[in-house]
Amino acid sequence: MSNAFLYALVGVGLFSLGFYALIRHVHLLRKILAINVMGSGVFLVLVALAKRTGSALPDPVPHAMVITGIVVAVSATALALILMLKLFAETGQAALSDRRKE
Amino acid sequence: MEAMLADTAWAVMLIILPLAGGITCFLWPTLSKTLGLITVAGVALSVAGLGRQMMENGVYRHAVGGWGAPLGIDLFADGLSLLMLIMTALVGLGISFYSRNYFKPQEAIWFWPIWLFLLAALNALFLSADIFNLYVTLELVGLAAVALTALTGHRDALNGAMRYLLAMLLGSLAYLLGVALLYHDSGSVDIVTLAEQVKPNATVWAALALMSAGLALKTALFPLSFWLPPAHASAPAPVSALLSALVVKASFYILLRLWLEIFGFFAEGAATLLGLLGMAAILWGSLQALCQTQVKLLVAYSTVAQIGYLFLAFPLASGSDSMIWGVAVYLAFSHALAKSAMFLAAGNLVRFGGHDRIADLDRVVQRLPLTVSAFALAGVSIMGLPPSGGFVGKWLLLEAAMVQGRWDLAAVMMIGSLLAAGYVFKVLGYAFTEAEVSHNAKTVPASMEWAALLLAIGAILLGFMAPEILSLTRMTVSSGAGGAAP
Amino acid sequence: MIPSDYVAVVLLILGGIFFFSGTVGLLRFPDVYTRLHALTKADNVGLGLIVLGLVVQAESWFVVGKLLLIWLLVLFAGASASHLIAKRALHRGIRMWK
Amino acid sequence: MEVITWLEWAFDAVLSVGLLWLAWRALASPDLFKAIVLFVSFGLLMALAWVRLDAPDIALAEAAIGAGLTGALLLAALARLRAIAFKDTSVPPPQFSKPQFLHWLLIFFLLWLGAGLGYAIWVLPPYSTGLSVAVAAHLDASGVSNPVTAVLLNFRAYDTMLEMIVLLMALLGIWSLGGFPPHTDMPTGSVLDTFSRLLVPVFILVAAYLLWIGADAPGGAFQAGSVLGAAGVLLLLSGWRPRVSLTQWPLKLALAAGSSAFVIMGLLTILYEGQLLAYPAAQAGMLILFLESLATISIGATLAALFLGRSSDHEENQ
Repeated sequence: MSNAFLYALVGVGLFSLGFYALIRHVHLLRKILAINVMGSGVFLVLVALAKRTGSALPDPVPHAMVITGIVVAVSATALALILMLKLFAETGQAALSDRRKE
Repeated sequence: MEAMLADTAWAVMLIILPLAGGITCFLWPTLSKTLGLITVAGVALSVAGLGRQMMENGVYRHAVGGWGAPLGIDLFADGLSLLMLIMTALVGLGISFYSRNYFKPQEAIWFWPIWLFLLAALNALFLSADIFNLYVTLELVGLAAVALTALTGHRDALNGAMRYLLAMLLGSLAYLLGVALLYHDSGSVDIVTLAEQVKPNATVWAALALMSAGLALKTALFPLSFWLPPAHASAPAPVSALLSALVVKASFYILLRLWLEIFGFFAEGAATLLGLLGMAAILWGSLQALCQTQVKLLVAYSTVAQIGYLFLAFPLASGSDSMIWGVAVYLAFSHALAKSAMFLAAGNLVRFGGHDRIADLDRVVQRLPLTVSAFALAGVSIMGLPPSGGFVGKWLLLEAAMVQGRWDLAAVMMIGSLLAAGYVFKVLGYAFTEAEVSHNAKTVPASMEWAALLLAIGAILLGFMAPEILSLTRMTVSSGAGGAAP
Repeated sequence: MIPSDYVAVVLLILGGIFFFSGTVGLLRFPDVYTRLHALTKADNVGLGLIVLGLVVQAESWFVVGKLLLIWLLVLFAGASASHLIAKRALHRGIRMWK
Repeated sequence: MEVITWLEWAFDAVLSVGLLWLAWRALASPDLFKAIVLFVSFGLLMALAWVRLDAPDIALAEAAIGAGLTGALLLAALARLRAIAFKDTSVPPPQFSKPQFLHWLLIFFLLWLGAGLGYAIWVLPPYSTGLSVAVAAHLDASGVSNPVTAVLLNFRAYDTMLEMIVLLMALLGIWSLGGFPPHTDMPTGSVLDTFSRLLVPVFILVAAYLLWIGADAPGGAFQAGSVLGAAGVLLLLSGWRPRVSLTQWPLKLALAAGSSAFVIMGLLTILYEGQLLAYPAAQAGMLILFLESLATISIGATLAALFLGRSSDHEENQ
């Protein structure tokens, strides 16, 4: 039963790891990977703590939430990838440019 | 006929209608223009129907799927959400009327389905009483906003949209982690049940911090507003009007709803922090707007400043009763009308002169009288000059600040209005002068000019109808049925 | 522990050994072709033994059928995937180690 | 049985360390291709973690969508990135954007954030049933016996309706940007053709099985849809392109099938039952199966179209 807290802490670890990589990396593909890792971390927290029902069956509501979350994550990733590719085709580098074209 | 009208579930129509419209526009792109406008008009009628229904029997509650609160999802509409729905419908009508002529054909076939899905998501968000459902609607609003921002495909639009998407996803994940902690602490995701069961312990404080940070990032509160100006300035005009007027208010509304129902009772410290950030946003946003050289960027930074005003409601509300939340929603409503008029007017200037550099506005007053007067009227409301809606909202905030002895808030509000006057007159000043380089101007369709003007007039009229609207906001759960009939 | 459990444990351990040898092959072999060889050979036999170990414990024939289908699909996918990787490696000019 | 629990603890510990290490390696590896491959294996380990947490539904979805399809999208994007760039494949090592002292500030903030969240989780009560009691109480009235499908398709069907719109929205966003730049299709050998020709029927069979079993055991619309999507991706990878006539009406109908089914169901239930998405108790099972089958077709078509990237009418007006 108590491996719920172990996996929940792993989820928090993944969230922080992804947060770090999102801020630090310049290449957009790495930022998209970081967002996916953060998402997996949050889902891990959601489902791990659902195992604390004491009975064999865990709480099904977080499971439904995570399935919805996974599909939202793949939609957002697909949109982010297309934006990265179009940005790369326009500016020649897959990174956010800070200077505004005056 | 009367009975049938009274009991139809108008709130559900508000969600189903734009979804059905969006799907039909996706399937038959050729008739998306007319269908889009008809759907938005239908949504406006449904809001009117819901408003009338709520006038009679007070707060509206609907258990989706018939399962009831903790298990199923509830739709819930009180005075605050009704006001937000009216705001969405009015601004939506103006923007749809404007967009009929703004977009090129191959852009229009994508604009209408995405815009209708965004409208459905906004209505669903303002009606939802379930924090995970709010996450799904927030995600839908965010994805639609990003897709619309990048519609033109220019370099800056893609850059702004990418930065906006990453900021939006980070905010949503922080919010979702907060939902996870709240759910596992009190066993429910329904706002009403949470309000009863939540006690201030470590988990709830962590959830409060995460959700507030995520929503503040999505509302572009000052330090986290790095993504807003490039995204709003580089998007097509009706889209930037949508973003500044509606999308940014959606996450603010969720923060307000969470604070009003769950966190407000024990989070004074966090409220003062939000107030401080709000003050910083007003000053920084206004100063940045003052030194901009392009109209759309100036208006985008003005959004950052005006959002600061909305966040001043948090420290004030924790002191007195919940009337302040009504004032915050009223201020959001007036800002939405004024800011969308400003962005549409800026769109007309860009369409007319091919650029939006303030210095090169070439005698725009004589050649585009309606657009410049729309910009001026909207500026009146942004600045907060009397009779406009902005004035009434800021005056009530000022009054509450003085009653509670918060002179710092009052001072910042005054300075903010002064700076707002500064950047609005900066644009208007150049509108009268003649630019050195005169360029061949393109004609702007009358419907686009009238759309901007009508929204600006709406912002002014809001000031005259202040008593009814403010009494509407008092129709909350506590005031019971029919408390609001004027 | 009824006799079928003993058979299952033996089969599972044997399968584990094959997987272990496949991994050692992956780490020790010098170039991509030999590693592919090690992986597909060892892991498929390892998986076969594990599936047999589970089949012995399965309650209904339906579950047995599904387990064998899993093994068949992995065999099929493993073979095709390693062929494609090897072809792609040759196409990109990665020389064999000798 | 002391050995078993000790063995389980060892497995959980190894899996946790493996997850964190793989995620860190995937995010920090210098070569992008290696990063994506590590990310896909991280997705597979996540599927293992879901199995350990008694969440077979999520394990299915994670393996098919989280690791499989997201990995395919990332690899396709990387290939297109290099096709546009024609630069050599070695991407510059991950240069860090911010100056050095900010680096340590960020690390300190993250450690503080991680510790705070860890403590917030640690103080949670060891036992809390959450909504599982309420779900179990209403399970027989929901028309299905798999609790997760009951929550997804009946108790919180409203979330799933918005979910289908999110998928359609992502596709609209991609098509509105003109789709992915053209990807140079590699000459596919005979092995891949026979592989996909044999495997796609099995995929469709498995998808139908998952859809049908979803009412009583782990499975359901999302898992079946992702298997269908995987079949579509496999076909697209092996060079098959839908005939132009197929990409007009049939594709759009398939894409909008799931969401329009939910919207029409919403309208009908409002008219007859007075509550949005409240199925009449007797036909709940049948209605859920109907909704799920249309959702499966829609999810499969959308995931495959996300991978293809280009919209059909985009080609005409190019």
